[in-house]
Amino acid sequence: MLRFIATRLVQLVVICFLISVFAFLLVHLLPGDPTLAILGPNDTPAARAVLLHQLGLNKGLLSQYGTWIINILHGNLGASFLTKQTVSNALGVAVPIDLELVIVSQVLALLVAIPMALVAALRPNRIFDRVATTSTFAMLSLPTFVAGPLLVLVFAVTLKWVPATGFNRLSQGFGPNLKSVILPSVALAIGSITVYYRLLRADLIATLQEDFVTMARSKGLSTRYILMRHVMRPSSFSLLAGAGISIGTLFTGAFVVEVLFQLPGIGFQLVNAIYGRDYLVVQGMALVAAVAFVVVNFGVDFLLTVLDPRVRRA
Amino acid sequence: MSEAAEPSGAFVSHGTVATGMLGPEGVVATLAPTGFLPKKGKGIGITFWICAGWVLFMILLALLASVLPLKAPNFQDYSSVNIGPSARHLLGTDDLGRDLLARVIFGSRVSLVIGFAPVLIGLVIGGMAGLLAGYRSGPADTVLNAVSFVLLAFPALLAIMVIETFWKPVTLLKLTIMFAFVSAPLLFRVIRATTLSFSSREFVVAARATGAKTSRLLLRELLPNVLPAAVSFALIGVAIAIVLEGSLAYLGLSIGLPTSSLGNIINDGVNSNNLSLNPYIALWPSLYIFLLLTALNLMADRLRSYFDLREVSL
Amino acid sequence: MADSADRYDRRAFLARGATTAAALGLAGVGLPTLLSSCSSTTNNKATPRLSAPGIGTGKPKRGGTITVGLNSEIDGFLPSTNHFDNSGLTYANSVYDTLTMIAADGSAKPYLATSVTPNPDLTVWTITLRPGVTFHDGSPLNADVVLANIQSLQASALTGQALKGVVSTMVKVSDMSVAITCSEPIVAFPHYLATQVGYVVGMAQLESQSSTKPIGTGPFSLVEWVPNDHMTVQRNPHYWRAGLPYLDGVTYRPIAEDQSRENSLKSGTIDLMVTRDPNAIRDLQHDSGYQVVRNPSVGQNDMDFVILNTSVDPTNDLVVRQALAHAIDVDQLVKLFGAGIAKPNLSLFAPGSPYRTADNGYPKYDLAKAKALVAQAAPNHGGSIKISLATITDPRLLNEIQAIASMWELAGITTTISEVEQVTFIDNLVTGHFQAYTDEMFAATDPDLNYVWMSPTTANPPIALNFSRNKDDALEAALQQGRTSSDPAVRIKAYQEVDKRLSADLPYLWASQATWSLMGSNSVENFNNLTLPDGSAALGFASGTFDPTPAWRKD
Amino acid sequence: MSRFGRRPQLSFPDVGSIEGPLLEVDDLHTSFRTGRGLVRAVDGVSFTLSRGRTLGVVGESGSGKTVLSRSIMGLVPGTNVERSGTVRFSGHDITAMSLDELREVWGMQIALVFQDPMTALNPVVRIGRQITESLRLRAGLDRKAAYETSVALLRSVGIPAPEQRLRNYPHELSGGMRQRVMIAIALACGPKLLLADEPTTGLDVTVQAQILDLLATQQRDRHMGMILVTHDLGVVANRTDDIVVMYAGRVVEQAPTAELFAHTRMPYTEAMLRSIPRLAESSHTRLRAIPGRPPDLATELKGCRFAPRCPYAQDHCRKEEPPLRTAGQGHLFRCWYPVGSAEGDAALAYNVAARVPAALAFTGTPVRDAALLAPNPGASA
Repeated sequence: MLRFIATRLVQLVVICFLISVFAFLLVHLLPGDPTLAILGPNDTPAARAVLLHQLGLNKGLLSQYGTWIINILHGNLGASFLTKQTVSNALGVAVPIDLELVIVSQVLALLVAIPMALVAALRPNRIFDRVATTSTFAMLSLPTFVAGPLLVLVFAVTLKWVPATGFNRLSQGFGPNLKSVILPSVALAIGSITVYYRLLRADLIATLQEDFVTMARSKGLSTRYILMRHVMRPSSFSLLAGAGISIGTLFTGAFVVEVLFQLPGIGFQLVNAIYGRDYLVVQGMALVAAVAFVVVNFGVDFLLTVLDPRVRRA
Repeated sequence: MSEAAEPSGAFVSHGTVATGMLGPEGVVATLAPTGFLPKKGKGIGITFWICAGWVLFMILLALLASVLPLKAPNFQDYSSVNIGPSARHLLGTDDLGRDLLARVIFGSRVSLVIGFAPVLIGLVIGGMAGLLAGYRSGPADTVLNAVSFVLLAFPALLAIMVIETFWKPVTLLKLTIMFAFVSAPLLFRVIRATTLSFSSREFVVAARATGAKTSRLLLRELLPNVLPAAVSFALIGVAIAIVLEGSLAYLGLSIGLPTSSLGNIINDGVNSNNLSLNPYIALWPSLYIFLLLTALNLMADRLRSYFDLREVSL
Repeated sequence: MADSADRYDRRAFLARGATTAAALGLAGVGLPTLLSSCSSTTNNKATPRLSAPGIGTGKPKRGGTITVGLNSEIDGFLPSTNHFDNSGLTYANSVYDTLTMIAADGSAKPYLATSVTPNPDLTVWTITLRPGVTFHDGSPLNADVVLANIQSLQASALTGQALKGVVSTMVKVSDMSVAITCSEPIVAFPHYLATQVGYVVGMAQLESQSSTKPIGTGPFSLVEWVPNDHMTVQRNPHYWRAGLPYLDGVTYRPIAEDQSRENSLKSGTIDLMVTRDPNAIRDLQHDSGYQVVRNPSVGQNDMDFVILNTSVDPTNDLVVRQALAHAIDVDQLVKLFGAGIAKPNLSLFAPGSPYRTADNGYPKYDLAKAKALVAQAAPNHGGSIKISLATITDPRLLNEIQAIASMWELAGITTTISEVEQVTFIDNLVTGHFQAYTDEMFAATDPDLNYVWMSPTTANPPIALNFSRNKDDALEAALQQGRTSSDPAVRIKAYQEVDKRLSADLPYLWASQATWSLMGSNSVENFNNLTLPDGSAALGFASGTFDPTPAWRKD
Repeated sequence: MSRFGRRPQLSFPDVGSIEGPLLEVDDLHTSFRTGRGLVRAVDGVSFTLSRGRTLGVVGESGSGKTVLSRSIMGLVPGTNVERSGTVRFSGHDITAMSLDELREVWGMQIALVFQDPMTALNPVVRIGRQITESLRLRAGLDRKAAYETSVALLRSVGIPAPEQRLRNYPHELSGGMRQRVMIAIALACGPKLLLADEPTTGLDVTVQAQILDLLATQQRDRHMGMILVTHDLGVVANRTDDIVVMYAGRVVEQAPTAELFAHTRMPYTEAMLRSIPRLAESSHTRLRAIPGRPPDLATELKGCRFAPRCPYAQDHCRKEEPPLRTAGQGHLFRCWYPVGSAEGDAALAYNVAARVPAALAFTGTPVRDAALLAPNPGASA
C-alpha cells in the first residue's frame, strides 16, 4: 500500500515536473524575441525591462527555469501584462468557480445517473432500461456547444428561471450562487451522466449476479439494504474510475460552458488570455490547469485504492 | 450463477493505474478480459450495419460533395437570405443567402477529417507500438509506456489551445497532427493492454513454441484478436475528436475562414444570429453532429457487446 | 506610443476594432463647441423628454444597485496608461469626473472646472476649478492635482503623442486655476477635456501609478474589480453634486458576446446593457419591457468601414482602391447586417452634420466600373489583383467580410479572408502589417479630435496612428484649418474638404454608422437623463459610453 | 438502521412442537425462459424432510440441484422464471408467499450455505458486518449484542481469535476459514432448515471433512433440518438420513441412505457410486467418470433422460420415460432395467455384447478389445 502510493507520488512529481518544463518552454518557443511577441507595440524600454526581469531572459535557460520554478513554488506565477493582475489573483477568482462547477455538475450527474442505473440494472432490458440507455446515448451525442445554447434559450431567456451569464459568489448568498451555476452545471453534467450511467449499469448488472448478492438475499435482507450496502460499493469502483476519466470531458466542456455563460473560470480566462496574447497568463493558467488535472486524477486513483480493499494487496 | 468468476471491480485494480493519469477526453475504453470469440448464433446486429451505413453515407457525401448537385457552399444569394427549408434550398439558407445543405455537407469535411484522420494515424502508430510493447516487454515497452503516460497527462483541449497560440495559423494539417498526437498514446495504451492480455494465451504461446516468426505472430495471431477492441475504441476516439474540434470551433480556435466547419456554422447560428430569427443555421449542423456521434457511439457499443468487450476504464 | 487599443478581452470590443478612437482617449461625442449655434440639431433640447426611454417620470428613488452589461473589458483605470474604449470611459465616468462635459446640444461645458476660457488667439486656455471638491481619499481638488495629471498624461507613451500637438506648456495660475499653452490655436480644446485626457485622478493614484485602484472625484468609488468578471462601485457619499447619485452601487459586467449580453438582459441577469448589435435594437425597440436608447444624432458617431493600407501593394494603387470601393454594394451590405436599423453612410459625417456635403465624391457602387478599373490596374500588379481582407474574431464581422469578399470576387479581385485576434489586429494596424481590415472609429464631439488618425504627420513608420498611412497634403491643410480656425464657416468648409479628400484618396471604404444603443429593462429609470451642474441636459449615452449618475431603480 | 428493519409478519411456531414434516416439496418445477427456449432446470421434484434430519441431494453439475435448493427457498431471481408445484415449510406454502413474507423466512427459518465462500462473501465488506447485519436487522439485536453473538458464532464454528477475524475482509482468510464464516452467517439467526449447497467443493480433503463434521455437529445441536447438496455421493454417505439423486432436473432415485447404498437400483446412481474417489486418492480425480454429458435441458426430451449415457439402456428406455417406481420402504427409482434386477443384468450383458460404448466403459472393457470380440460393430445403434 505504502509502496504503491510512493510509486504513484513519484510519478506525479515527474509528470508535474514535465508539465512545468513544457509551460516554461512555451514562452521560449515563441518565434523571435519573446518580449516583442508579448509586448507588441507596447514595447517601451521600461516595459521591456520589467518583462526581462520577470522572465529572467537575460540569464541561461537552466537558471531561468530555476528562478521561474522557485517563484512559482512561492506562489508567484507572474502577472498579466494587460491588467497587471497577478495570475495568483486571477486563479483566486477562477478556482472557486471551477471547483463549484465541477462539484455541482458531478453531484447532479450522480443524482441522475445512480438511480437511473439502479432501476435499469434491477430490470435489465425492460422498458425503463431501454429508454434510459437510449437517452444516454442521445446525451452522449449532445456536445456542450450544442446543448449549452439550447439550455440558455429555454431556461434563461424564455423562462427567466436562471441568469444567462455570470457567476454569483457564495458570499452573495446561497440562492443567487446556486442559480448562477445550475445551468452551466447541467450543461456539463449531460456528458457525465452518460459515462456514469453506463459504467454503473454494467457494473451493477454484473454485481447483481454475484453470489454474495444471492447470499445477502438469502439472509432476508431488504432489497434497498442490499443495494446500498452490498451492491453499490463494489459497483462504484469503475464509477469512480469513470469520474477520473470524466475530468477530461469536463475540461473540454468547462471551457465551452465558461465562455458561453461568461464565468471567469480557468477556461474562460485562458481563452481570453490567448486572445489577448497575454502569454504569462496563458503560461500560468495552463500550468495550474494541467497540474490540477494530474493531481485530481491521482486523487481518484488514491481514493480507489482506499475504497477497494482488494487493490491494496497489489 | 457461479461462473461469474472475476469479482466485479477486479479489472479496475490494474486498469486504473492508467485511468487516472490517462483518460484525456472522457473515454470509456474497451478491453477484453474474457475473450473475443463472437457470441455464437448471433450476428452483430442490424443496428451496427445501419449506423455503419449512415457513417459511410456521411463520408461519401463529404467526399463527393463537389460532384453532387449541390449549390456552391459559399455562393451568396442575396435574394434569398434567411429562408427556411424550401424546394430551392432543401435546408434553407443562412444570413448571407448561402445554401445550408451545401454548407453543412462541405463543412462536414473538416469534422470528418479531424475525426478520422488523426485517429487512423494514431491507430497505425500507436497500434504498432502497442502491439510490439504488449507482446514483448522490455526497455522499449517501459519507455513507450512512460512517454504515453506523460503525453496523456495533459488535457487534450488545453494542450491544443496552448500549442495553437504559437503555431499559427491554424490549418487542417496542423490540427490533424495535434489530434494525432493526442490519440496515438491513447490507442497505444488500449492496444498494449489488450495485447498483453493475449500474449500469454495458449494459442500465442503455442505459436511461439512452434517457432513462428515474430512478425507472423503479431500479424496473424495477435492483430486479429486485438483489432475489435482497437476499432471499438477508435470509433469512440473519432467521436471525441469531433466534439473536440467542434468545441475549438465554438471557442473560435479551430480552422479559420474561409474554411467552414460544422462548429463554425453552429457558432455563426448561435452568436451572430438570433436563434429565434433563423434557427436553421445552428440546427442542421447540430443535428448532423448529433446523428454522426450517435452512429459512432452505437457502432462502438455494438462492437463491444458483439465481441463481449467489457466496458471498462483504461 | 503605440497601441491604440485595449489589448485585452478577446471578443470584448472585438467588434469592429472599435477601440481605436475612443481607446486613445481622443474621441468624444457631440457637435463642435464653437459651432453649436449653427448646428441644425438644436432641436435636441426641445424634444419632450418625459416619454423618452431612459428618462425617469416619477420621483427619483434613492438606493438599490443595478448591473450593467458592457461589451468589453478594460485593462485598467489610469487615464495615462490604460486604453479607454467605450467601456473604459463608462468605468471612468463612474469613478472620475472630467474637467468639461458635453451638453445635449454637443457643446463642451465646464464640469469639474467652473470655466475653461481661451486667450483671444485660442493658444492659451485657463482652467478654473470647482471649489470644495474632494477625492475619494479625502484629498482636495486643486491646481496642483490638475497639473500633475496633465504632466502624467504628457509623460505617458500612450497619451503623450496625442497631446504633443495640443499641450505645449502649462502654469499654475492660482491654487484653483491653471493655464495651458498650446503650440497652435486649438479651437476644440474644451472638447479634449471631456475625453480620456480630461479625467482628473487623485494625487495618491498618480504617485502610485496604480491602474487597478482608481481615486477620483466621481459619483461612485471602487469596491472591487475582477477583470473579465465584474467591476463594482458604491455611492460616493461626499459627491460634490448634492443628492447625486441615486443608486447605492453599480456592478459592471463585461459580456463580450452580443448574443450573451442580450440573453442576460432578457433573463434579468443584467438591468442595462450597452450594445452595437443592430439585431438587439430590432428585437427590443418596440418591446414595452425594455427602454432602448439609440445613439444620439449629435456629433460624429463611429463609422463602420474597411481600412486600406496605402503603403503596401496593391492597395497603394489608387485605381485598385477605387475598384474596391466601386465593387462594394453598401446598400446590400447594410441590408444584410443592419437588421433594418443601420443606414448606409458613404461619408465621414452623418446626414444632418454641418460638415456633410451634398456630394463628397465617394465612388458609388458600380460593378462594371469596378471590373474596368481592375482590368486597368491588373498589369501593374502582376496581372491580377489579390487582396487579403481580415477582421477580428467575431461572428457578425466574419459574415460581413465574407459578403464583402464575394462582392470583390465578382469584380475580379481575388480575395482571401482571415480572422485575427484583437491584439494582433491592433498591432498590425499600428505597424502597417495589413492590406484591408474592417474597422470602426471616428466617434467625436468635434472633428478635430480625429486629427491624429488622419494626419500625414502620424503616418510614418514604424508606428503610425494614421493606420492607412494616407499622406495627402491637401487633407493635412484642411485638417489644420479646421483645428485652428475659430470661424464656423471656415471650419465647415475645411471639414467638407476633409470628407472630399478622403473620398478621393480612399483610405477608408465607408459602410454605415455604428448602431450603438443602451438598453434597459424597466427596473431602471432615468438612466439616460444626465444633467450638467446647472440642471441643463447633458449628452448622456453616446457611442457606447454611459454615465450612471442619474439612474435610479424603479422597484 | 431501522429503516432497513422490518417487523415480522408471519409467526412460525416452534418447529419442534408441531406435528408434520419440516419441509414438504411437491412436484416442484422451475424453468428459465431463455433465448434458446425453456430450460427445465427442476422438473417435478417431490420429497419431505423432517426436523432434525438430513437429506442429501446428489447429482452432477447441471442436474438442477443448485436450482432446486434456491427454488425451495423461493430465491430464484429474475423475471424469466416459471415455477410451479408447492413447497411447504412448517405447514406454510413458500411458493405462495410475497417477497416480504419470504424475507421473513429467509435467514430466520431457512438459511443457505453457498458453494464458494470467495464469491458468496462480499469482498469489500468486513466479515464482522456480514455476520452482524442479519443479527441486527433480522434478529433485532443491538450493536453490542450482535457483536458478542457473532464472536460466539465464529468461535462455535471453530474460528480462532474471532474478534480479529471480524475485522478482516474475506480475501484475508483461508478457504476453510471462509467456509466456516459462511456457516456462521447461515446459523446466525437460528434457522430451522439449513441448505448447504456444495459446501465443501474446492476445499482440500481434510478441510472437507472438518466442514462436514461441523455442519453435522451444528445440525445435531440445533436440531435443524439440513439439505446437503453435492455432486459427491461420498460426501453424503455417512452424513445423511435420506438421499435424493437428481439427473437432468428429475429425481431418479430416492431412498434412505443405507438402503440406497445397499440396494442401488438406478444405473445413474450406480455410475456415480463408482466415481467416488477411494482412499488416498485426490478428491479431484474421478476414477470412473461417467462418459458423456447431461442433456440440454432446453430441448424436448423423450424417454429416460439418462439413456444416452446408460450402460443398461434399451430401446424402451429411449422411447418411454420410466415413472418413479417403488422398491421397498421409502425407496423410489426411475428405471426400466434396474440395477441388481434380472432385467438389468440382461440389458447390460446385451449392451456389452453389442459393444455399446457406455456399457463397455462401465464394465471396464477396453474398446479395442471389445471391437475384437464383436463381429458386427455399430449394430447396437
